[in-house]
Amino acid sequence: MGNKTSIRLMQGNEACAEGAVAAGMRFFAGYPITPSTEIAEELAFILPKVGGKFIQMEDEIASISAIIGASLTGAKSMTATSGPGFSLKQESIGFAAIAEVPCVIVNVMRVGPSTGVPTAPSQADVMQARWGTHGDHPVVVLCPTSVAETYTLIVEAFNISERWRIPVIFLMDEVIGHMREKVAIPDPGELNIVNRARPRCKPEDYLPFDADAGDGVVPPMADFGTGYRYHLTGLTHDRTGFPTTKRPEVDALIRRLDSKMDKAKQEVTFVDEVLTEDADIAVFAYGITARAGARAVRDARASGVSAGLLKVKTLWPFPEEHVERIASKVRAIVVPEMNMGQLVREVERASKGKTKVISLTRVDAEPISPQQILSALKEV
Amino acid sequence: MGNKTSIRLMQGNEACAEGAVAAGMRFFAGYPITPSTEIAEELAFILPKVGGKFIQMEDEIASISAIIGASLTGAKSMTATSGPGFSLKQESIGFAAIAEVPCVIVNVMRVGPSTGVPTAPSQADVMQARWGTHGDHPVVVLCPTSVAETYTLIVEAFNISERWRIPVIFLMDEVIGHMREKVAIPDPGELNIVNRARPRCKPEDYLPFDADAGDGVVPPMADFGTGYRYHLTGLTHDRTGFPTTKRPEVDALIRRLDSKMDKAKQEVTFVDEVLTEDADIAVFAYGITARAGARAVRDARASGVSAGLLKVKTLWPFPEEHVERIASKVRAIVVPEMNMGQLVREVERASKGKTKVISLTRVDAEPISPQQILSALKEV
Amino acid sequence: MQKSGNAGPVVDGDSRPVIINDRWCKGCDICVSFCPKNVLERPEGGKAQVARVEDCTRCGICEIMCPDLAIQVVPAGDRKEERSGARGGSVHGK
Amino acid sequence: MQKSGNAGPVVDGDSRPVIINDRWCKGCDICVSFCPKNVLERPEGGKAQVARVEDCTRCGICEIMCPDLAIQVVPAGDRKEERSGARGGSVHGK
Amino acid sequence: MARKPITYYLREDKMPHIWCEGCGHGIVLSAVLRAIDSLNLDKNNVCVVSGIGCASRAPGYLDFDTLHTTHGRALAFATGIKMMKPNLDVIVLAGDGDLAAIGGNHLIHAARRNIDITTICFNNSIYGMTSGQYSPMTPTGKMATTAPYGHIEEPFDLCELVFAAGASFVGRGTAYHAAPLSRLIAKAIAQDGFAFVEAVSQCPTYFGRRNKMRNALVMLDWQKEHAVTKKAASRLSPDELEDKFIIGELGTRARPEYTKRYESIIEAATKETDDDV
Amino acid sequence: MARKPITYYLREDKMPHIWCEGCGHGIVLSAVLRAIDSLNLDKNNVCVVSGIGCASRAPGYLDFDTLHTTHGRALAFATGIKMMKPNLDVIVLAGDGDLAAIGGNHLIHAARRNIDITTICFNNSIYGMTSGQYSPMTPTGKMATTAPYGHIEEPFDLCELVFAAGASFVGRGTAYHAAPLSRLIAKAIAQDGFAFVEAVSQCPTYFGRRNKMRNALVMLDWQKEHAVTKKAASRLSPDELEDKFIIGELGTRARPEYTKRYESIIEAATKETDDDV
Amino acid sequence: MYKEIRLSGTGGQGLILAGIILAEAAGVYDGYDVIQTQSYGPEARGGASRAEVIIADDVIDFPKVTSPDVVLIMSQQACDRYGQHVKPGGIVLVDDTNVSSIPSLEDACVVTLPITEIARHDVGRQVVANVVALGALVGVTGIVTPDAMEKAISSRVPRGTEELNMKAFNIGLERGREARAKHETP
Amino acid sequence: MYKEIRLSGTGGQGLILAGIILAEAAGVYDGYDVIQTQSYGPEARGGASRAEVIIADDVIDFPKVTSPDVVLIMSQQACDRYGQHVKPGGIVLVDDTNVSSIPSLEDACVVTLPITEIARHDVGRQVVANVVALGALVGVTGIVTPDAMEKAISSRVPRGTEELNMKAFNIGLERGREARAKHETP
Ligand SMILES: Cc1ncc(C[n+]2csc(CCOP(=O)(O)OP(=O)(O)O)c2C)c(N)n1
Ligand SMILES: Cc1ncc(C[n+]2csc(CCOP(=O)(O)OP(=O)(O)O)c2C)c(N)n1
Ligand code: SF4
Ligand code: SF4
Ligand code: SF4
Ligand code: SF4
Ligand code: SF4
Ligand code: SF4
Ligand SMILES: [Mg+2]
Ligand SMILES: [Mg+2]
Repeated sequence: MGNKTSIRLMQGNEACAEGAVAAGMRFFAGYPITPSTEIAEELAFILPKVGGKFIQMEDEIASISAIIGASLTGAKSMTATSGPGFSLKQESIGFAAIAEVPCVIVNVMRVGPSTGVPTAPSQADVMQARWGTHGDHPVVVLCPTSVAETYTLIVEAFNISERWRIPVIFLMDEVIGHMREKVAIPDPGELNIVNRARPRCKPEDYLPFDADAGDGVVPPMADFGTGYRYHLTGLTHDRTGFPTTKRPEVDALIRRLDSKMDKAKQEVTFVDEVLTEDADIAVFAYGITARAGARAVRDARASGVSAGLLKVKTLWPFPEEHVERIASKVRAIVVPEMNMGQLVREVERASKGKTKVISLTRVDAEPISPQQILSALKEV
Repeated sequence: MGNKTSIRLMQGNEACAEGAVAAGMRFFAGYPITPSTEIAEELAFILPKVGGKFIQMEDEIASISAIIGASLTGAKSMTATSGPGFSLKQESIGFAAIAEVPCVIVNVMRVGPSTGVPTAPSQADVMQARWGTHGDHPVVVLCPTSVAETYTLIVEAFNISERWRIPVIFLMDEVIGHMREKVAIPDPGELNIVNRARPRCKPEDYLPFDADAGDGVVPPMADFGTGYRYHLTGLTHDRTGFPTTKRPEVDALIRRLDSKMDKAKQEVTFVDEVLTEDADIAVFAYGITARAGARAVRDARASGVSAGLLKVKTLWPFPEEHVERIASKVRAIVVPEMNMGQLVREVERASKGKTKVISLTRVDAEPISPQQILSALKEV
Repeated sequence: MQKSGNAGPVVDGDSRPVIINDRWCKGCDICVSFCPKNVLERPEGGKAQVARVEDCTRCGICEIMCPDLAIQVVPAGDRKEERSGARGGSVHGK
Repeated sequence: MQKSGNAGPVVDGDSRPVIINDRWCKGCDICVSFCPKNVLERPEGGKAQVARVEDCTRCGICEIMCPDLAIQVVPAGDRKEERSGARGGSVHGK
Repeated sequence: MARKPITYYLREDKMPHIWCEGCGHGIVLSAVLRAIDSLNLDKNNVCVVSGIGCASRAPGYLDFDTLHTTHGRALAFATGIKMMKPNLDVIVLAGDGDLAAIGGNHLIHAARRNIDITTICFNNSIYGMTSGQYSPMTPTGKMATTAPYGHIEEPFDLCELVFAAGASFVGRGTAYHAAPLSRLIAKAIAQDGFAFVEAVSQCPTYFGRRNKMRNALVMLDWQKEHAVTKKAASRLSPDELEDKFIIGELGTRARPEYTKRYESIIEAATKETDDDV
Repeated sequence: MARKPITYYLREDKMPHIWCEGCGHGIVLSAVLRAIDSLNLDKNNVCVVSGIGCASRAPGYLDFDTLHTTHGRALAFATGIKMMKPNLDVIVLAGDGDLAAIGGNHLIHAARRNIDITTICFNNSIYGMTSGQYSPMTPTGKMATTAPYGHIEEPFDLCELVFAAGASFVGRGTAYHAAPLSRLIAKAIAQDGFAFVEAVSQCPTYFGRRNKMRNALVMLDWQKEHAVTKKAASRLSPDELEDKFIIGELGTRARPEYTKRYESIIEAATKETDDDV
Repeated sequence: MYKEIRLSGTGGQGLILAGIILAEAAGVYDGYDVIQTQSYGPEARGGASRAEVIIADDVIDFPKVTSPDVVLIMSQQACDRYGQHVKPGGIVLVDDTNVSSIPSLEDACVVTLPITEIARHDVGRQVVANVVALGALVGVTGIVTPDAMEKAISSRVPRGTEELNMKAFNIGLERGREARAKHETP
Repeated sequence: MYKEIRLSGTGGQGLILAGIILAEAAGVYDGYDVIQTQSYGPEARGGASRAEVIIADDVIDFPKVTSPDVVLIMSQQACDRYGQHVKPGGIVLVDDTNVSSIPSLEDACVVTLPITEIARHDVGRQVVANVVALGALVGVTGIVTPDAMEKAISSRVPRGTEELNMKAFNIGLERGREARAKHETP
């Protein structure tokens, strides 16, 4: 703020905060943790300027709980954390999933497990982002590869969350979170902003979990305090929102929730294919690793290797169609990750034995280098 | 206790509690939650009889933290919970993983996400058991299929935990937890009990995280209060136990921890193959679902279908060799699960496109029936 | 979803001072035991019943003590006056 | 792992009343400012130094106030007696 | 008796409630509703939030915006609601386990912030929903499924704790003293700032039976015998007070309320922006 | 001066510590060690546990069995240790954020159980490790990175809170008053039961600079000016007391200690078993 | 043998304990394989209550009762819910103290006995109705040996109540045998 | 163009801010693509401090500096650590107020200037040494335009210190240019 030009040098965490505000986010509750803290600090400063509110809660569980509460009043809400805090938030993420409360949870990944290396980058929470809470549940996980993309992708995170009444996990790595790049700030009018569907019926006709009143998957959602007087619970519930343990109703609820992952898939899948048309070897990469991948692919081409890149920004739902299609035409897919090999498992699954899948791992608290990927590409 | 015969009718949760005590467990900290509560209740009663201690903590996070603390004094320790509590324990499970503190975490699965159906069975935490905490980390996950097996398998859980200095997750489903079956209680002398390796060196020579002083993977572990005066942290640490962020040391730690999953694999993999030699269609099942699978396989054979069963008791490390071997000789693998299809993803991955993998799901808070599996077997 | 209307009590203030909702009563005996005028009764295993209407002072104790929200004491006459009177009455009178 | 031995202070009680560990001192000036006898000094950007040994009363204030545990005040003569004296000395004497 | 019949505030189609015969939670709930009625609150403007437990099932029966959250976190959810709609009357209803065990931290922090949420703790000294384990409010020596040899911990004095944490209002009542309880709750709701009422309730099913109190009547009687007002207490000897607990308004203080204080931040922030221009 | 030089208790090869120039945590740590020394504790019998934060780095420098846990959970880990080795002297050292924010629940419950753990809160009124966000102990009006317009919450009175929760001993000291602080800590360790000392410390790097206190000396001076003993306080008018805080021993009570109480359970349980035979 | 038994009534009637005793008798003392399960859920508090036992010679794979051979019914609510679910040729034992509308089944044998009444008057304590019911059930079906039942009862009932329960069991057994005899000689 | 610049010194010298200003000048005002990164970790508190900037015409893929073209060194510790890491033909700018043992490099050009001294005496405030260094760096390398630097400085320094910083920058620029001239005309 304060800078009048629309091209700005921003830190990844700053872009995350400002992009969220641009998306309409007006409530943030958080608890400090490296390397995500700048998001909270920035929002403590800018939210009240736009009439929004910031609160630092007593812990991460309270933070996610507060944003779910705030979201129920109609406010777009967000929290941000890193590994240890993300682990603590898992129970309430499940609540948001079953009660279908839109909210965005940012996790700026650092080296784990436990306290690990708080200041160093990692990509070791990508499986946790999908499977961290108990029970079957839907969740969308996005992961930007640059500061500019952080700004626009966090807007998409809110759009998806509102559109599908689903918690969206926004995974960044410490490198993206802390580095500064140029961001061309879109004009507010330019941004596509999605807001949750609200009921158009009279309060007495409102069935808060009747998906048929919406698009068949997502029921319209009333704001607390507007006379709809409805009930929300983390128990399995029927269309009225009240608890049920009747088999068909439980089944219908869990399956409808799960179906969001499928139904939303196309709309929420952001994958850039770079030089993949004629590639005979592909790199599958995300986050900062995709940047190393891009350089490696360029360098590989320069030295005569026809490499291509799947730059994956939607980690979940996993873009298996992309992978399967590529798998059937390349000799190998190289999957560099700053972990012991997590999403490579999905790549293996999706490729169904059609190609060789090569896992490149790095867990020494430094990002994977273009050279590491390049040598793998040359070796295949 | 009190009953003199060695054949007893026991509830699954009771078998879990008594098996743990038979394994040498002497400290339990927990927080009540359906359907695991009987484990705590039983232990509140029997632990003090053998000089052990029970404490009900203020929440699940405190419970797992307390058992890690107790384990450091040399006591075999355990906590038990269900989905919501298991989600809360994730951060500290990561601590146990990186600090290599033996402990057993029981999760009696119920329907989720969130509060879900607290009293009904599910198997929807199997991915969470592996991926629930942030960062790369090792963990072994066992899952019994009967009450009698609960008693013996929980002993193995402690053995593995002590042998590998690793948190072991003991997953039960509500059906196993609450049903009663006959258990032939082994004589104390009959049980194979493993205790952690303790240092044999003098305190001044002790390097608490020097795996070379052990078997190259697992360093010997001193009890607090015995004069070794060492330091333990959740930060990445070197062989002395003190924090390090040096690349090679971070790398060595994370990779050594991860290698436990591989190194231990054979020793910790419990898979029963039932009628698989000549099978041309296989069922892959665990927990109560394996019981339905056994009946379905028997019925299928009776009606001329050559079915076999992989009765899987070690969910993680995933028994991929078993699956790959079976995959290359059957027409299909049917994977019934009381969730939206979780471990089937691993079956798909491990079968590398060599066979058809069929996911059977059930999420209406009732166990999968033999009939459901049988029809799938007949349909293939 | 069912929403309660904004109407006041639907019952006639004079005829039945105490109304017990049979469907909600779980038969705990609290009203029977707390009624200072011994107005109420409960058959073994059954629901509470108004046995001696004429003794009822509409003191309201049974209503506020019913754990199942199953009792409604209807104020007689001018409801406002009556209410404050009832409120003033001690619940510890028993 | 390095373990501290069980030996007492390794320094000679009489010759140097105040020992400053140069490697640990971060130069915060607290000792300089709190010494009631103005014994200590710190060059700009440097570590604390004992400048006027002869004025030191071994009161111990500098030791207990050093945030870097870098100072050791060595009791003179009969250590026990000295210590209790030192303990008795007020840290607020400044 | 309330101005409006209690059914006015109920989702009648959800009744009868799930609570056991004689459970004190129903009496407390009824007191809450009479308090709301006495303050003439607008139904559309009341939001009731709970955690998990028998007590926490209360909101499901109430015709307001109602939220049944995760175990122990009701106050954190409620904080988000209150922050973004400060005009709502936000009330938290939950059990002693929910608020004082797993939720203890949120309780003291909400009190410290002095956010205008009214919290009613349904204290039955036990975990009812999970069938009778000890809670942080179980008295020493009592039996519980996880205290088969008698409980060795001492319970919190919750009102003292919450007041020490910073609450604007704390008080204690019992199901037996239902009418004063209702007045106490009304005061708590009316208070601007964090207000806390410990409502001593009875769980005949899991606390009573295991502790030689065979039904609700016996337990109500116990409440009658053991609760004393501050005034009555001042006339008792320490020995006589030994097994008594004090009821009534136990602490009130005037402190700025959190969401109102937040307005000053918005003012400062927007002023700064204006200055920028 | 200690009987043994302070280095006797240090892992000298890990020094110098990571704390900033002038950080009060070092002064408090030194006071802790002098307290331990004054009690003549056996090094092999002391176990120091911490959470996460600058303060929580303390155990790494101490030549005992030491445990650096997760953020906020030190007391829960310590409880497990103390339960299984009741003879160990278990001491928790952690920051105000660790103990009073995320760890607040474990703090009040450890106090309630009255388990014999001594807890020293290094209170610098800020999150030092994460670079200066407000903590539950940040005074109203102060600046923090997450309170860029001035802090609007009020801090806990931690001693009052912990005593209300049930602790056997609570007291407060400051880095400035290092000698009495050390004596206070010695008393806390000697107390049988849960003992809590709030040690007011300074963070020149993140609290001082942002709040117009340019270095440690200025901050120590602030402590000197604002801390008063109970006795001194009794002579001050409420107005004069307004911005003061009280130091010294603030509460002591005799209550049965938890692990000792547990012995009675073991007795009852084994007796029952004997009866069975 | 492969027998499925369902015991149903309301919470507080002690049917879970009855199920455990039956299972223990069959499994531990008569040497069968056995599985006992029970209903959890909101019903567990006050409403309907249900315990199930499967008894077999051979290993029991799947623990759920699908079509019971024997059904005990101790309340009207349980009757409405479970009264019709019985295997053709099975036995339904109804406590007509609590059940007024007895199901009439084409393909099963319905035995009525005033079980609670018997407990109250013949044994002297209504609380032991569950054990009277067990006696009756064994008397009618012969599914386990009385000897095994007696051992199981004495190991599972609260200390000091062994005699009372033994009396309850034996009276129930007697009445059950009589009823069977009546049914067998029409 | 693809230039990697490393600014190194100790915490408190304002090198992160310097990196941000340099990156903003290059990226926002001179229109290059730019990435700025910095060291986190224990060093961030007191010890060594490091900021890095990559400036390029084309899109920058990977943000890590591997072999810097320009290295600024403001402390002895930084010198020991980073003094040898520079691209052949690169430039090392050393603040010899704080660095006593200047590295001698075969393949790079080492420029020494008493940067902190200049800040203290010529500008009048030691705190602006970072901006003096920026001026000198731009003077020596010409990597961005002075105009862009001035805009970036005034947008990033604390309000009220713009003039002081501008002075610092210009004095640094001047001294840097002189030094370059000296190097170019041997
Ligand atoms: C995270 C989590 N832990 C544990 C539980 C299990 N649980 C449900 S309610 C409850 C305690 C209820 O006690 P209280 O809050 O006192 O309410 P009451 O039932 O006594 O009214 C517990 C432990 C849960 N649902 N979630
Ligand atoms: C679960 C979790 N949340 C947040 C953090 C980040 N974190 C580390 S230390 C700290 C606060 C430190 O403050 P305090 O306890 O007061 O110690 P100080 O650094 O001030 O001594 C925080 C929030 C963490 N490590 N883990
Ligand atoms: S108090 Fe209510 S529930 Fe109890 S008997 Fe009377 S009407 Fe029925
Ligand atoms: S209103 Fe009073 S007198 Fe009438 S029935 Fe109720 S308690 Fe009895
Ligand atoms: S107090 Fe300690 S750290 Fe500070 S200047 Fe003196 S010796 Fe150095
Ligand atoms: S011991 Fe006392 S007099 Fe001597 S240097 Fe230290 S503070 Fe000064
Ligand atoms: S279990 Fe206890 S608290 Fe729960 S409804 Fe029953 S009586 Fe009430
Ligand atoms: S940041 Fe603050 S608390 Fe942390 S070491 Fe530095 S001065 Fe101490
Ligand atoms: Mg309770
Ligand atoms: Mg702090």
